[in-house]
Amino acid sequence: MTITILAFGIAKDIFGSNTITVDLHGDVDVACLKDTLEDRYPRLKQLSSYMVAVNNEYADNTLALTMSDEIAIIPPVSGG
Amino acid sequence: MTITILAFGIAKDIFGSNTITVDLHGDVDVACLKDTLEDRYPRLKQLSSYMVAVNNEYADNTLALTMSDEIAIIPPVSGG
Amino acid sequence: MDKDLLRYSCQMALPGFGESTQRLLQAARVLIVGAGGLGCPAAQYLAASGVGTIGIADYDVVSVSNLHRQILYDPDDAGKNKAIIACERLLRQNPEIQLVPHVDKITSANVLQIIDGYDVIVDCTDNFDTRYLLNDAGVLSNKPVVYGAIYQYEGQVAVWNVVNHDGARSPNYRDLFPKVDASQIPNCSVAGVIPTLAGIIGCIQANEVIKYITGSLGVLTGKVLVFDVLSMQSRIVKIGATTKTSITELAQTVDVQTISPLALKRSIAEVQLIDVRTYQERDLEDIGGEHIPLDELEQNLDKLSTGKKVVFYCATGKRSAEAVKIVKDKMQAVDAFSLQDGLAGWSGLEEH
Amino acid sequence: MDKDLLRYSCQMALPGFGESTQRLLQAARVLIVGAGGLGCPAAQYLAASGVGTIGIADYDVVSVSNLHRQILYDPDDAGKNKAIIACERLLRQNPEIQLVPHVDKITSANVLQIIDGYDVIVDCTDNFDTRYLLNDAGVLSNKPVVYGAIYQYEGQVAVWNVVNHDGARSPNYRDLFPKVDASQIPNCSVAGVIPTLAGIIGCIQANEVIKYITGSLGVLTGKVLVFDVLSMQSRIVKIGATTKTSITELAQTVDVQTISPLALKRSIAEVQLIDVRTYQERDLEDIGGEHIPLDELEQNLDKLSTGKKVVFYCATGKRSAEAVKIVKDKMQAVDAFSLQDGLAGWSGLEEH
Repeated sequence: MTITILAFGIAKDIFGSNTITVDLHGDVDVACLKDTLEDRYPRLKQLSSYMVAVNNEYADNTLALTMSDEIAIIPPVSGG
Repeated sequence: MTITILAFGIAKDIFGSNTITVDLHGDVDVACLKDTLEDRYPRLKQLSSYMVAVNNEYADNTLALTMSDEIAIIPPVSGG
Repeated sequence: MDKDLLRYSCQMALPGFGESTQRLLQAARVLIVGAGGLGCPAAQYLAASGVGTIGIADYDVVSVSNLHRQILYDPDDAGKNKAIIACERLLRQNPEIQLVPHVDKITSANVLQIIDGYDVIVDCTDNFDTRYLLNDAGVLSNKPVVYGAIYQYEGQVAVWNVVNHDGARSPNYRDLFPKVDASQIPNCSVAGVIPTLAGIIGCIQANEVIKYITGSLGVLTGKVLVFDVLSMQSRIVKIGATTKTSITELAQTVDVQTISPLALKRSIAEVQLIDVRTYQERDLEDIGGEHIPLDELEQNLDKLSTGKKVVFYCATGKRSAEAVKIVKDKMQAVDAFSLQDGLAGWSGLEEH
Repeated sequence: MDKDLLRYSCQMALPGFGESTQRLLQAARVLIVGAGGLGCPAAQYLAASGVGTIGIADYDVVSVSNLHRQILYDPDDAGKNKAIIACERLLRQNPEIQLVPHVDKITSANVLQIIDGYDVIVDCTDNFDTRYLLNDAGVLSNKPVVYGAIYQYEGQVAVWNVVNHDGARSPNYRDLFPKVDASQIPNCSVAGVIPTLAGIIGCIQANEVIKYITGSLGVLTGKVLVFDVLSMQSRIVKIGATTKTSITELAQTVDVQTISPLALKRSIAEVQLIDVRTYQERDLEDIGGEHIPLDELEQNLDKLSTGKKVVFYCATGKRSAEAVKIVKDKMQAVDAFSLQDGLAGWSGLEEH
């Protein structure tokens, strides 16, 4: 399954783009998405935490994903 | 056909609510919607102009409406 | 990096925003019309970001009842011209830029000349007449107008009259609202406004000015942003790529004669006094005179005296100014005045 | 209406916002932590709207390179404490309210005592340590925290730890981000920030404070607003009604050793001096020593001396303190210090 991801904050730099697509296999849930992304972009894992928002709701690891979901990666931001 | 209208600015005062529903008969387009609203709320006509936005696009009088459309009445605003 | 750019190093660190981008801001000339709730924050951030020349136009004076949202002024400034005070304050904040106050009321007679020296017009005004005047002058002079307007908890922002890639012009204010009956839309002093909305919308206007000058993507052309600060929901309504209007001349602005509360008090026995408020408002309190609600005035022009001054009044001076305009248009023989600041000004008089 | 409420008449004209609502603002005590890009506009609008007691906490000094977004300060203020200058300026804007500067650095040792006198905490800080500290202190003290943060063209706003109707607490910062490796996220001086974003987000924070205090609908609890000022798209991400965290104690903040400009001057020949600013800043001016930008420090820890004191410096002492923390965490053998007030403090010394 191919899904499109919107990037925010430092995730834009890490992905090198505002949007990327990933192919997911097996159990297609948020945990699987995070593993796939962190494999491809090790700097994402180094953030320690970042938010996965699915259809504008905070998603925990067990949430199943479908192709029509709007998925955003929103990392923490420190500036003031 | 019953449609729901979101009100902005002075239209909230004119309608007495943030949302209203109206029943439309005959040619169900923006012109028909405006006539129906202006009949029910004469103060709306007195504004001289207001924007009808359908699915977040400016709609002119000839646009046909369907029940699933998101319709907003956005009047002019003068404050600064 | 030049020493004089140290101040801007944190914005020049942005991707795609280097020294040459900062130089675009330094070379830009921006006119802010209206130094009120929108103009104060817009001017503050454009000055801070290093726009080289900022004109601030406002003929009005600082009023205590506007200090809740006009954050460049102190109570000590009450009664002083807003454009002058704003320029003084912002010059202290950024002595490296030019700040130019314009203290004359903007009219159809002077608008083209005033905007001639600027690249971008920022519409921070508080009335429809000046909004249409700036819009039309922007179209006739081929300059973009960064529009902002507020009402209670809601604001609107758009950038009008930008030249598209194909050479055509993007929509302007008249695409959205061809004309407005100003008497039907209450202003901030009647309907109220939350000060933080003015701050948010004024900052968004400054943000669009910076985006336009620096050639950034995402400028609000061909669309209007509608922002609600109660729900924090915003929506962008698409208008289309190209204007459908054809603006070929400026509407003549009408010069409304006003009378101060003190002058009215002294001459009240010799004038025809007319309350143009609604029946409900009239029921609550009045300062005498006849009662002709504004929306019935045109049917009652024969009641106006041509032998003595006619003074209209309402709550704030806004609807009474509309009444004077109607009379000037339909009954030139009548010498009509609007009570300045309306009942609000009149009660201020009573207190002193 | 009382004469003292004239200033607020335009917000009291709002539907549902009368004299009793204004009195709620007058009685409120709000602590703004961080008087920088977010704190300046937030404090400005809370002062203007009549919040009765406003505390402003910042141990840092005004720096020229932050003036592009910290709109309460003039270049003449460089080197002076930000909390004190901000309070002075806002007291002139609204002499009817109390403004209380807090100049000590907020730590795990003093945070509970400092926030004790306030009803609402506004998180306008620029680093993760203080964000977590304020969040946890808010939870332990049962006070809401109005959070704002910015990065380049993007901002976030939320209201943490509000008591719901059922008595449970709404989510807090650790629901969103349980922990963060701060070294992975660049701050504003490295990544850059557009000043108007700071204005928009700071005003939105002030707006949420007003909504919370006045009991308005639509407070951003259980959700976070994410705002992009390039596209002007905003989204509200729902987090849930109730927190899933269990915060029972404060994380201990790391105590950073500092050295005064005078002490450095006397011992400069005997220490290893390291500039941690960016290449752009280094190009402009320096006070000698080696140059290792903060974001390259972890890859260069082997360059640090274990035989003599290591003194880091930057523009204001902030990034050099981060450098000391990194060293304390990864290379305990190094005796690391941060130059107090950075280059600003050093040039103060030269002038005297």
